Amino acid sequence: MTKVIEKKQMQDFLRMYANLAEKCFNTCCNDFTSKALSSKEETCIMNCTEKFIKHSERVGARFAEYNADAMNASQNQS
Amino acid sequence: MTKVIEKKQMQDFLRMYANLAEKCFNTCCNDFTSKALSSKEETCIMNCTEKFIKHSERVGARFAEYNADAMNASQNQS
Amino acid sequence: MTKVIEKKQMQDFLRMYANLAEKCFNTCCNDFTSKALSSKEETCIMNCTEKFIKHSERVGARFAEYNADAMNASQNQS
Amino acid sequence: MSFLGGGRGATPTSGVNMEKIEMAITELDTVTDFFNRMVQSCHAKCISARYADADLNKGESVCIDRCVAKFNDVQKKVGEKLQSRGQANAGGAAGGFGSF
Amino acid sequence: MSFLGGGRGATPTSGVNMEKIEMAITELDTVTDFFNRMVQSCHAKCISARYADADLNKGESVCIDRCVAKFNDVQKKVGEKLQSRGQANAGGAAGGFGSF
Amino acid sequence: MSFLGGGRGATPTSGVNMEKIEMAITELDTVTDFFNRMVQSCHAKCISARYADADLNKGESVCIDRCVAKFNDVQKKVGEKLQSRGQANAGGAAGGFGSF
Repeated sequence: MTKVIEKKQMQDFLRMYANLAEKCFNTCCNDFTSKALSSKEETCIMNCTEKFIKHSERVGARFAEYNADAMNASQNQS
Repeated sequence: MTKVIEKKQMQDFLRMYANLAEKCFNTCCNDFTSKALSSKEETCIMNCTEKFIKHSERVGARFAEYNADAMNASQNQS
Repeated sequence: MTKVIEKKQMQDFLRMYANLAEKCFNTCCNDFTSKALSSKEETCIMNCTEKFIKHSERVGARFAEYNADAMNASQNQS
Repeated sequence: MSFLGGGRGATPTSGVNMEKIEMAITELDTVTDFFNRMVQSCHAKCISARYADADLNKGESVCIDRCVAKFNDVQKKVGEKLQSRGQANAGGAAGGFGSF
Repeated sequence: MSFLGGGRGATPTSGVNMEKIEMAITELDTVTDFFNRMVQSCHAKCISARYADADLNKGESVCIDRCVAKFNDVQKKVGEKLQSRGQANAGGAAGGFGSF
Repeated sequence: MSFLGGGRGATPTSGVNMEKIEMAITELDTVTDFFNRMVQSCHAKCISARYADADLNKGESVCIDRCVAKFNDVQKKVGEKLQSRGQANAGGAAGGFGSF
Protein backbone atom coordinates (compact mmCIF):
# COMPACT_ATOMS: atom_id res chain seq x y z
CA MET A 1 0.00 0.00 0.00
CA THR A 2 2.75 2.43 1.00
CA LYS A 3 4.57 1.58 -2.22
CA VAL A 4 1.52 2.27 -4.36
CA ILE A 5 0.98 5.62 -2.64
CA GLU A 6 4.67 6.50 -3.04
CA LYS A 7 4.52 5.70 -6.74
CA LYS A 8 1.43 7.87 -7.13
CA GLN A 9 3.15 10.77 -5.35
CA MET A 10 6.16 10.37 -7.65
CA GLN A 11 3.89 10.42 -10.72
CA ASP A 12 1.93 13.40 -9.38
CA PHE A 13 5.16 15.26 -8.78
CA LEU A 14 6.45 14.49 -12.29
CA ARG A 15 3.16 15.63 -13.82
CA MET A 16 3.20 18.83 -11.79
CA TYR A 17 6.82 19.45 -12.84
CA ALA A 18 6.06 18.90 -16.56
CA ASN A 19 2.96 21.06 -16.29
CA LEU A 20 4.81 23.88 -14.59
CA ALA A 21 7.69 23.86 -17.09
CA GLU A 22 5.20 23.90 -19.98
CA LYS A 23 3.17 26.75 -18.49
CA CYS A 24 6.22 28.90 -17.72
CA PHE A 25 7.71 28.20 -21.16
CA ASN A 26 4.46 29.20 -22.87
CA THR A 27 4.16 32.39 -20.84
CA CYS A 28 7.81 33.51 -20.83
CA CYS A 29 9.25 32.43 -24.20
CA ASN A 30 7.93 34.32 -27.19
CA ASP A 31 11.07 35.24 -29.08
CA PHE A 32 12.62 32.58 -31.31
CA THR A 33 15.27 34.68 -33.03
CA SER A 34 17.84 32.95 -30.81
CA LYS A 35 18.13 29.47 -29.31
CA ALA A 36 19.52 30.73 -26.01
CA LEU A 37 17.26 31.96 -23.23
CA SER A 38 17.56 35.74 -22.82
CA SER A 39 18.19 37.07 -19.31
CA LYS A 40 14.68 38.53 -19.39
CA GLU A 41 13.22 35.12 -20.22
CA GLU A 42 15.30 33.48 -17.50
CA THR A 43 14.08 35.90 -14.85
CA CYS A 44 10.51 35.32 -16.00
CA ILE A 45 10.96 31.52 -15.73
CA MET A 46 12.39 31.76 -12.21
CA ASN A 47 9.61 34.09 -11.01
CA CYS A 48 6.96 31.96 -12.73
CA THR A 49 8.22 28.82 -10.97
CA GLU A 50 8.58 30.43 -7.55
CA LYS A 51 5.20 32.10 -7.78
CA PHE A 52 3.48 28.91 -8.88
CA ILE A 53 4.86 27.05 -5.86
CA LYS A 54 3.65 29.79 -3.50
CA HIS A 55 0.30 29.81 -5.24
CA SER A 56 -0.04 26.02 -4.90
CA GLU A 57 0.90 26.16 -1.23
CA ARG A 58 -1.73 28.82 -0.56
CA VAL A 59 -4.42 26.91 -2.44
CA GLY A 60 -3.39 23.78 -0.49
CA ALA A 61 -3.65 25.57 2.84
CA ARG A 62 -7.11 26.98 2.09
CA PHE A 63 -8.27 23.60 0.73
CA ALA A 64 -7.07 21.84 3.90
CA GLU A 65 -9.05 24.32 6.04
CA TYR A 66 -12.11 23.77 3.88
CA ASN A 67 -11.82 19.99 4.22
CA ALA A 68 -11.34 20.21 8.00
CA ASP A 69 -14.50 22.35 8.26
CA ALA A 70 -16.46 19.94 6.06
CA MET A 71 -15.31 16.97 8.14
CA ASN A 72 -16.29 18.67 11.41
CA ALA A 73 -19.71 19.58 10.02
CA SER A 74 -20.28 15.99 8.89
CA GLN A 75 -19.25 14.61 12.30
CA ASN A 76 -21.58 16.99 14.16
CA GLN A 77 -24.44 15.81 11.97
CA SER A 78 -24.00 12.10 12.68
CA MET B 1 -14.97 -8.13 -16.41
CA THR B 2 -18.18 -6.44 -15.21
CA LYS B 3 -16.23 -5.02 -12.26
CA VAL B 4 -13.55 -3.56 -14.49
CA ILE B 5 -16.16 -1.94 -16.72
CA GLU B 6 -18.03 -0.59 -13.69
CA LYS B 7 -14.83 0.92 -12.32
CA LYS B 8 -14.13 2.54 -15.69
CA GLN B 9 -17.61 4.01 -15.81
CA MET B 10 -17.14 5.37 -12.29
CA GLN B 11 -13.83 6.96 -13.30
CA ASP B 12 -15.31 8.36 -16.52
CA PHE B 13 -18.18 9.85 -14.57
CA LEU B 14 -15.82 11.43 -12.02
CA ARG B 15 -13.66 12.89 -14.80
CA MET B 16 -16.72 14.27 -16.58
CA TYR B 17 -17.95 15.77 -13.31
CA ALA B 18 -14.59 17.43 -12.55
CA ASN B 19 -14.33 18.68 -16.12
CA LEU B 20 -17.82 20.13 -16.09
CA ALA B 21 -17.33 21.91 -12.75
CA GLU B 22 -14.04 23.35 -13.99
CA LYS B 23 -15.53 24.55 -17.28
CA CYS B 24 -18.57 26.16 -15.64
CA PHE B 25 -16.40 27.79 -12.97
CA ASN B 26 -14.07 29.23 -15.61
CA THR B 27 -16.95 30.56 -17.70
CA CYS B 28 -19.22 31.85 -14.92
CA CYS B 29 -16.90 33.14 -12.17
CA ASN B 30 -14.96 36.25 -13.02
CA ASP B 31 -15.51 38.46 -10.00
CA PHE B 32 -13.34 37.82 -6.95
CA THR B 33 -14.31 40.80 -4.82
CA SER B 34 -16.34 38.40 -2.68
CA LYS B 35 -15.93 34.76 -1.68
CA ALA B 36 -19.63 33.98 -1.99
CA LEU B 37 -21.21 33.08 -5.33
CA SER B 38 -23.46 35.89 -6.56
CA SER B 39 -26.99 34.95 -7.64
CA LYS B 40 -25.97 35.78 -11.20
CA GLU B 41 -23.02 33.37 -10.97
CA GLU B 42 -25.24 30.70 -9.44
CA THR B 43 -27.78 30.93 -12.27
CA CYS B 44 -24.96 30.75 -14.78
CA ILE B 45 -23.55 27.60 -13.10
CA MET B 46 -26.95 25.88 -13.09
CA ASN B 47 -27.63 26.71 -16.75
CA CYS B 48 -24.09 25.75 -17.74
CA THR B 49 -24.47 22.32 -16.08
CA GLU B 50 -27.95 21.64 -17.43
CA LYS B 51 -26.98 22.73 -20.93
CA PHE B 52 -23.81 20.64 -20.93
CA ILE B 53 -25.81 17.52 -20.03
CA LYS B 54 -28.31 18.18 -22.83
CA HIS B 55 -25.43 18.86 -25.20
CA SER B 56 -23.69 15.58 -24.25
CA GLU B 57 -26.93 13.64 -24.67
CA ARG B 58 -27.48 15.09 -28.15
CA VAL B 59 -23.88 14.36 -29.20
CA GLY B 60 -24.29 10.82 -27.81
CA ALA B 61 -27.52 10.26 -29.76
CA ARG B 62 -25.99 11.45 -33.05
CA PHE B 63 -22.84 9.42 -32.42
CA ALA B 64 -24.89 6.27 -31.76
CA GLU B 65 -26.75 6.78 -35.08
CA TYR B 66 -23.44 7.28 -36.86
CA ASN B 67 -22.01 4.08 -35.37
CA ALA B 68 -25.14 2.08 -36.24
CA ASP B 69 -24.89 3.29 -39.85
CA ALA B 70 -21.18 2.44 -40.01
CA MET B 71 -21.84 -1.03 -38.61
CA ASN B 72 -24.62 -1.70 -41.13
CA ALA B 73 -22.44 -0.52 -44.00
CA SER B 74 -19.61 -2.79 -42.87
CA GLN B 75 -21.97 -5.80 -42.58
CA ASN B 76 -23.40 -5.23 -46.07
CA GLN B 77 -19.85 -5.18 -47.43
CA SER B 78 -18.83 -8.54 -45.97
CA MET C 1 8.14 -6.60 -21.24
CA THR C 2 7.98 -6.33 -25.04
CA LYS C 3 4.20 -6.72 -24.82
CA VAL C 4 3.86 -3.94 -22.26
CA ILE C 5 5.99 -1.62 -24.40
CA GLU C 6 3.99 -2.51 -27.51
CA LYS C 7 0.74 -1.76 -25.71
CA LYS C 8 2.13 1.59 -24.58
CA GLN C 9 3.18 2.47 -28.13
CA MET C 10 -0.29 1.54 -29.37
CA GLN C 11 -1.89 3.76 -26.71
CA ASP C 12 0.54 6.61 -27.44
CA PHE C 13 -0.25 6.36 -31.13
CA LEU C 14 -4.01 6.38 -30.49
CA ARG C 15 -3.67 9.42 -28.21
CA MET C 16 -1.55 11.23 -30.80
CA TYR C 17 -4.12 10.38 -33.48
CA ALA C 18 -7.07 11.63 -31.39
CA ASN C 19 -5.13 14.75 -30.44
CA LEU C 20 -4.21 15.52 -34.02
CA ALA C 21 -7.76 15.03 -35.32
CA GLU C 22 -9.10 17.27 -32.55
CA LYS C 23 -6.53 20.00 -33.21
CA CYS C 24 -7.08 20.00 -37.00
CA PHE C 25 -10.85 19.97 -36.55
CA ASN C 26 -10.71 22.92 -34.16
CA THR C 27 -8.43 24.91 -36.50
CA CYS C 28 -10.02 24.06 -39.84
CA CYS C 29 -13.78 23.71 -39.17
CA ASN C 30 -15.57 26.92 -38.33
CA ASP C 31 -18.60 26.84 -40.59
CA PHE C 32 -21.58 24.77 -39.44
CA THR C 33 -24.12 25.80 -42.07
CA SER C 34 -23.59 22.38 -43.67
CA LYS C 35 -22.78 18.93 -42.32
CA ALA C 36 -20.42 18.08 -45.18
CA LEU C 37 -16.77 19.17 -45.14
CA SER C 38 -16.15 21.90 -47.73
CA SER C 39 -13.22 21.39 -50.11
CA LYS C 40 -11.47 24.28 -48.35
CA GLU C 41 -11.88 22.54 -44.99
CA GLU C 42 -10.67 19.26 -46.46
CA THR C 43 -7.50 20.84 -47.85
CA CYS C 44 -6.89 22.48 -44.49
CA ILE C 45 -7.29 19.13 -42.68
CA MET C 46 -4.85 17.38 -45.05
CA ASN C 47 -2.23 20.14 -44.73
CA CYS C 48 -2.72 20.32 -40.97
CA THR C 49 -2.13 16.56 -40.62
CA GLU C 50 0.87 16.45 -42.97
CA LYS C 51 2.48 19.48 -41.37
CA PHE C 52 1.96 18.14 -37.86
CA ILE C 53 3.74 14.90 -38.77
CA LYS C 54 6.68 16.82 -40.27
CA HIS C 55 6.74 19.06 -37.22
CA SER C 56 6.78 16.06 -34.84
CA GLU C 57 9.56 14.41 -36.83
CA ARG C 58 11.70 17.55 -36.69
CA VAL C 59 11.11 17.97 -32.95
CA GLY C 60 11.97 14.28 -32.50
CA ALA C 61 15.21 14.62 -34.47
CA ARG C 62 16.35 17.68 -32.48
CA PHE C 63 15.35 16.02 -29.22
CA ALA C 64 17.33 12.88 -30.10
CA GLU C 65 20.42 15.03 -30.80
CA TYR C 66 19.93 16.84 -27.52
CA ASN C 67 19.68 13.55 -25.61
CA ALA C 68 22.76 12.12 -27.34
CA ASP C 69 24.74 15.25 -26.35
CA ALA C 70 23.50 15.06 -22.77
CA MET C 71 24.43 11.37 -22.56
CA ASN C 72 27.94 12.02 -23.92
CA ALA C 73 28.47 14.87 -21.49
CA SER C 74 27.36 12.69 -18.57
CA GLN C 75 29.69 9.86 -19.65
CA ASN C 76 32.68 12.20 -19.96
CA GLN C 77 32.00 13.41 -16.43
CA SER C 78 32.04 9.96 -14.83
CA MET D 1 -15.11 1.96 -34.19
CA SER D 2 -15.02 2.01 -37.95
CA PHE D 3 -12.55 4.90 -37.89
CA LEU D 4 -9.89 2.64 -36.40
CA GLY D 5 -10.17 0.15 -39.23
CA GLY D 6 -10.19 -2.63 -36.66
CA GLY D 7 -13.92 -3.00 -36.12
CA ARG D 8 -14.29 -6.09 -38.30
CA GLY D 9 -12.08 -8.27 -36.12
CA ALA D 10 -14.00 -7.47 -32.98
CA THR D 11 -16.88 -9.87 -33.67
CA PRO D 12 -17.84 -11.99 -30.65
CA THR D 13 -16.17 -15.42 -30.40
CA SER D 14 -16.44 -18.17 -27.82
CA GLY D 15 -13.62 -18.42 -25.29
CA VAL D 16 -12.66 -15.34 -23.31
CA ASN D 17 -9.04 -14.77 -22.36
CA MET D 18 -7.12 -11.98 -20.66
CA GLU D 19 -5.71 -10.64 -23.92
CA LYS D 20 -9.16 -10.18 -25.44
CA ILE D 21 -10.38 -8.47 -22.28
CA GLU D 22 -7.44 -6.09 -22.34
CA MET D 23 -8.07 -5.30 -26.00
CA ALA D 24 -11.73 -4.66 -25.29
CA ILE D 25 -10.75 -2.25 -22.51
CA THR D 26 -8.29 -0.41 -24.76
CA GLU D 27 -11.03 -0.15 -27.36
CA LEU D 28 -13.51 1.16 -24.78
CA ASP D 29 -10.94 3.72 -23.57
CA THR D 30 -10.33 4.85 -27.14
CA VAL D 31 -14.00 5.30 -27.95
CA THR D 32 -14.63 7.09 -24.64
CA ASP D 33 -11.69 9.42 -25.30
CA PHE D 34 -12.94 10.07 -28.84
CA PHE D 35 -16.45 10.78 -27.57
CA ASN D 36 -15.20 13.14 -24.85
CA ARG D 37 -13.12 15.11 -27.34
CA MET D 38 -16.12 15.38 -29.67
CA VAL D 39 -18.28 16.64 -26.80
CA GLN D 40 -15.62 19.25 -25.85
CA SER D 41 -14.99 20.41 -29.43
CA CYS D 42 -18.65 20.68 -30.40
CA HIS D 43 -19.39 22.44 -27.11
CA ALA D 44 -16.75 25.05 -27.97
CA LYS D 45 -18.06 25.42 -31.53
CA CYS D 46 -21.82 25.43 -30.88
CA ILE D 47 -22.76 26.46 -27.33
CA SER D 48 -22.91 30.16 -26.46
CA ALA D 49 -20.97 30.98 -23.27
CA ARG D 50 -23.63 33.38 -22.01
CA TYR D 51 -25.76 30.73 -20.27
CA ALA D 52 -28.89 32.89 -20.03
CA ASP D 53 -30.89 29.73 -20.62
CA ALA D 54 -30.74 26.04 -19.62
CA ASP D 55 -32.07 24.68 -22.91
CA LEU D 56 -30.38 24.13 -26.25
CA ASN D 57 -31.90 26.55 -28.75
CA LYS D 58 -32.71 25.59 -32.34
CA GLY D 59 -29.44 26.99 -33.74
CA GLU D 60 -27.33 25.18 -31.16
CA SER D 61 -29.13 21.88 -31.78
CA VAL D 62 -28.62 22.02 -35.55
CA CYS D 63 -25.00 23.05 -35.02
CA ILE D 64 -24.40 20.01 -32.79
CA ASP D 65 -25.79 17.61 -35.42
CA ARG D 66 -23.51 19.03 -38.11
CA CYS D 67 -20.56 19.23 -35.75
CA VAL D 68 -20.79 15.50 -34.93
CA ALA D 69 -20.92 14.66 -38.65
CA LYS D 70 -17.89 16.85 -39.43
CA PHE D 71 -15.90 15.66 -36.41
CA ASN D 72 -16.39 12.04 -37.51
CA ASP D 73 -15.36 12.90 -41.06
CA VAL D 74 -12.22 14.69 -39.88
CA GLN D 75 -11.30 11.71 -37.70
CA LYS D 76 -11.63 9.42 -40.74
CA LYS D 77 -9.66 11.71 -43.06
CA VAL D 78 -6.83 12.12 -40.55
CA GLY D 79 -6.75 8.35 -40.03
CA GLU D 80 -6.49 7.72 -43.77
CA LYS D 81 -3.69 10.26 -44.07
CA LEU D 82 -1.75 8.67 -41.20
CA GLN D 83 -2.26 5.26 -42.79
CA SER D 84 -1.04 6.44 -46.21
CA ARG D 85 2.02 7.85 -44.45
CA GLY D 86 2.67 4.38 -43.09
CA GLN D 87 2.05 5.56 -39.58
CA ALA D 88 -1.19 3.80 -38.86
CA ASN D 89 0.23 0.48 -37.64
CA ALA D 90 1.01 0.66 -33.97
CA GLY D 91 4.60 -0.56 -34.02
CA GLY D 92 5.90 1.67 -36.77
CA ALA D 93 3.94 4.65 -35.59
CA ALA D 94 5.48 5.63 -32.29
CA GLY D 95 8.88 4.64 -33.63
CA GLY D 96 8.56 7.21 -36.41
CA PHE D 97 8.33 10.03 -33.87
CA GLY D 98 11.87 9.90 -32.60
CA SER D 99 13.63 6.95 -31.03
CA PHE D 100 14.26 7.90 -27.41
CA MET E 1 -14.38 14.40 -0.05
CA SER E 2 -17.72 15.79 1.03
CA PHE E 3 -18.51 16.94 -2.50
CA LEU E 4 -18.67 13.34 -3.66
CA GLY E 5 -21.33 12.44 -1.14
CA GLY E 6 -19.35 9.32 -0.30
CA GLY E 7 -17.17 10.62 2.49
CA ARG E 8 -19.25 9.14 5.30
CA GLY E 9 -18.68 5.55 4.21
CA ALA E 10 -14.93 5.96 4.18
CA THR E 11 -14.48 5.73 7.95
CA PRO E 12 -11.64 3.43 8.99
CA THR E 13 -12.58 -0.20 9.67
CA SER E 14 -10.55 -3.21 10.68
CA GLY E 15 -9.59 -5.67 7.94
CA VAL E 16 -7.95 -4.39 4.78
CA ASN E 17 -8.73 -6.02 1.46
CA MET E 18 -7.86 -5.32 -2.16
CA GLU E 19 -11.20 -3.75 -2.92
CA LYS E 20 -10.86 -1.19 -0.16
CA ILE E 21 -7.33 -0.36 -1.29
CA GLU E 22 -8.50 0.16 -4.84
CA MET E 23 -11.31 2.41 -3.64
CA ALA E 24 -8.87 4.41 -1.53
CA ILE E 25 -6.64 4.89 -4.59
CA THR E 26 -9.56 5.98 -6.76
CA GLU E 27 -10.50 8.44 -4.02
CA LEU E 28 -6.93 9.75 -3.80
CA ASP E 29 -6.80 10.15 -7.58
CA THR E 30 -10.08 12.04 -7.54
CA VAL E 31 -9.00 14.46 -4.82
CA THR E 32 -5.62 15.01 -6.50
CA ASP E 33 -7.32 15.71 -9.83
CA PHE E 34 -9.75 18.10 -8.12
CA PHE E 35 -6.90 19.89 -6.36
CA ASN E 36 -4.87 20.20 -9.57
CA ARG E 37 -7.81 21.69 -11.45
CA MET E 38 -8.40 24.17 -8.62
CA VAL E 39 -4.72 25.18 -8.72
CA GLN E 40 -4.86 25.66 -12.50
CA SER E 41 -8.16 27.57 -12.52
CA CYS E 42 -7.26 29.89 -9.65
CA HIS E 43 -3.83 30.47 -11.20
CA ALA E 44 -5.53 31.61 -14.42
CA LYS E 45 -7.99 33.80 -12.51
CA CYS E 46 -5.64 35.38 -9.95
CA ILE E 47 -1.99 35.38 -11.03
CA SER E 48 -0.75 38.10 -13.37
CA ALA E 49 1.24 36.67 -16.30
CA ARG E 50 3.87 39.41 -16.18
CA TYR E 51 6.11 37.68 -13.61
CA ALA E 52 8.03 40.81 -12.66
CA ASP E 53 8.10 39.46 -9.11
CA ALA E 54 8.50 36.08 -7.37
CA ASP E 55 6.08 36.83 -4.51
CA LEU E 56 2.31 36.79 -4.35
CA ASN E 57 1.11 40.35 -3.85
CA LYS E 58 -1.78 41.27 -1.53
CA GLY E 59 -4.36 41.32 -4.31
CA GLU E 60 -3.31 37.92 -5.63
CA SER E 61 -3.38 36.38 -2.14
CA VAL E 62 -6.90 37.60 -1.40
CA CYS E 63 -8.04 36.50 -4.85
CA ILE E 64 -6.70 32.96 -4.21
CA ASP E 65 -8.61 32.65 -0.94
CA ARG E 66 -11.88 33.68 -2.56
CA CYS E 67 -11.19 31.57 -5.63
CA VAL E 68 -10.77 28.40 -3.53
CA ALA E 69 -14.06 29.12 -1.74
CA LYS E 70 -15.93 29.72 -5.01
CA PHE E 71 -14.37 26.71 -6.76
CA ASN E 72 -15.49 24.45 -3.89
CA ASP E 73 -19.00 25.91 -4.02
CA VAL E 74 -19.24 25.42 -7.77
CA GLN E 75 -18.10 21.79 -7.40
CA LYS E 76 -20.84 21.22 -4.82
CA LYS E 77 -23.57 22.93 -6.88
CA VAL E 78 -22.66 21.01 -10.03
CA GLY E 79 -22.64 17.76 -8.03
CA GLU E 80 -26.11 18.48 -6.61
CA LYS E 81 -27.41 19.26 -10.09
CA LEU E 82 -25.99 16.04 -11.51
CA GLN E 83 -27.50 14.11 -8.60
CA SER E 84 -30.94 15.69 -9.07
CA ARG E 85 -30.73 14.72 -12.75
CA GLY E 86 -30.18 11.14 -11.61
CA GLN E 87 -26.69 11.12 -13.04
CA ALA E 88 -24.70 11.01 -9.85
CA ASN E 89 -24.68 7.23 -9.34
CA ALA E 90 -21.84 5.66 -11.23
CA GLY E 91 -23.72 2.99 -13.15
CA GLY E 92 -26.50 5.13 -14.54
CA ALA E 93 -24.20 8.06 -15.25
CA ALA E 94 -21.95 6.91 -18.03
CA GLY E 95 -24.82 4.99 -19.53
CA GLY E 96 -26.85 8.17 -19.88
CA PHE E 97 -24.23 9.68 -22.18
CA GLY E 98 -24.84 7.47 -25.19
CA SER E 99 -24.65 3.72 -25.34
CA PHE E 100 -21.65 2.90 -27.46
CA MET F 1 16.55 11.76 -19.10
CA SER F 2 19.23 14.10 -17.87
CA PHE F 3 16.66 16.69 -16.81
CA LEU F 4 15.37 14.35 -14.12
CA GLY F 5 18.77 13.96 -12.55
CA GLY F 6 18.19 10.22 -12.39
CA GLY F 7 19.70 9.17 -15.70
CA ARG F 8 22.95 7.94 -14.23
CA GLY F 9 21.31 5.20 -12.18
CA ALA F 10 19.53 3.74 -15.19
CA THR F 11 22.55 1.92 -16.60
CA PRO F 12 21.82 -1.66 -17.67
CA THR F 13 22.44 -4.35 -15.06
CA SER F 14 21.98 -8.09 -15.11
CA GLY F 15 18.88 -9.48 -13.42
CA VAL F 16 15.49 -8.08 -14.33
CA ASN F 17 12.82 -7.79 -11.69
CA MET F 18 9.32 -6.34 -11.57
CA GLU F 19 10.42 -3.21 -9.77
CA LYS F 20 12.98 -2.33 -12.44
CA ILE F 21 10.41 -2.92 -15.18
CA GLU F 22 7.94 -0.66 -13.44
CA MET F 23 10.59 2.04 -13.07
CA ALA F 24 11.50 1.74 -16.75
CA ILE F 25 7.84 2.17 -17.66
CA THR F 26 7.46 5.22 -15.44
CA GLU F 27 10.57 6.65 -17.08
CA LEU F 28 9.21 5.92 -20.56
CA ASP F 29 5.89 7.55 -19.65
CA THR F 30 7.70 10.61 -18.35
CA VAL F 31 9.83 11.05 -21.47
CA THR F 32 6.83 10.48 -23.74
CA ASP F 33 4.81 13.05 -21.79
CA PHE F 34 7.72 15.51 -21.96
CA PHE F 35 8.10 14.97 -25.70
CA ASN F 36 4.37 15.39 -26.34
CA ARG F 37 4.29 18.66 -24.41
CA MET F 38 7.31 19.91 -26.37
CA VAL F 39 5.58 18.99 -29.65
CA GLN F 40 2.40 20.82 -28.57
CA SER F 41 4.17 23.94 -27.26
CA CYS F 42 6.51 24.32 -30.24
CA HIS F 43 3.58 23.72 -32.60
CA ALA F 44 1.71 26.60 -30.96
CA LYS F 45 4.80 28.85 -31.06
CA CYS F 46 6.10 28.05 -34.56
CA ILE F 47 3.41 26.70 -36.91
CA SER F 48 1.07 29.13 -38.66
CA ALA F 49 -2.59 28.12 -38.31
CA ARG F 50 -3.43 29.00 -41.91
CA TYR F 51 -2.46 25.62 -43.40
CA ALA F 52 -2.17 26.88 -46.98
CA ASP F 53 0.74 24.49 -47.40
CA ALA F 54 1.69 20.96 -46.28
CA ASP F 55 5.41 21.66 -45.86
CA LEU F 56 7.34 23.37 -43.11
CA ASN F 57 8.74 26.62 -44.48
CA LYS F 58 12.23 27.88 -43.67
CA GLY F 59 11.06 30.18 -40.85
CA GLU F 60 9.02 27.43 -39.19
CA SER F 61 11.92 24.95 -39.38
CA VAL F 62 14.39 27.34 -37.75
CA CYS F 63 11.79 28.25 -35.12
CA ILE F 64 11.31 24.55 -34.24
CA ASP F 65 15.06 24.03 -33.73
CA ARG F 66 15.31 26.98 -31.38
CA CYS F 67 12.07 26.09 -29.63
CA VAL F 68 13.34 22.59 -28.77
CA ALA F 69 16.55 24.08 -27.36
CA LYS F 70 14.65 26.63 -25.24
CA PHE F 71 12.06 24.12 -24.08
CA ASN F 72 14.83 21.80 -22.84
CA ASP F 73 16.55 24.69 -21.07
CA VAL F 74 13.35 25.78 -19.37
CA GLN F 75 12.72 22.20 -18.20
CA LYS F 76 16.21 22.11 -16.68
CA LYS F 77 15.90 25.53 -15.00
CA VAL F 78 12.51 24.70 -13.51
CA GLY F 79 13.89 21.37 -12.26
CA GLU F 80 16.84 23.09 -10.58
CA LYS F 81 14.53 25.60 -8.96
CA LEU F 82 12.23 22.87 -7.63
CA GLN F 83 15.27 21.00 -6.33
CA SER F 84 16.67 24.07 -4.57
CA ARG F 85 13.24 24.53 -2.98
CA GLY F 86 13.57 20.99 -1.62
CA GLN F 87 10.64 19.86 -3.71
CA ALA F 88 12.47 17.63 -6.14
CA ASN F 89 12.48 14.44 -4.10
CA ALA F 90 9.30 12.52 -4.64
CA GLY F 91 8.24 12.02 -1.02
CA GLY F 92 8.55 15.58 0.17
CA ALA F 93 7.19 17.04 -3.02
CA ALA F 94 3.59 15.96 -3.14
CA GLY F 95 3.38 16.30 0.62
CA GLY F 96 4.30 19.97 0.40
CA PHE F 97 1.21 20.72 -1.65
CA GLY F 98 -1.38 20.27 1.06
CA SER F 99 -1.99 17.18 3.15
CA PHE F 100 -5.36 15.88 2.07
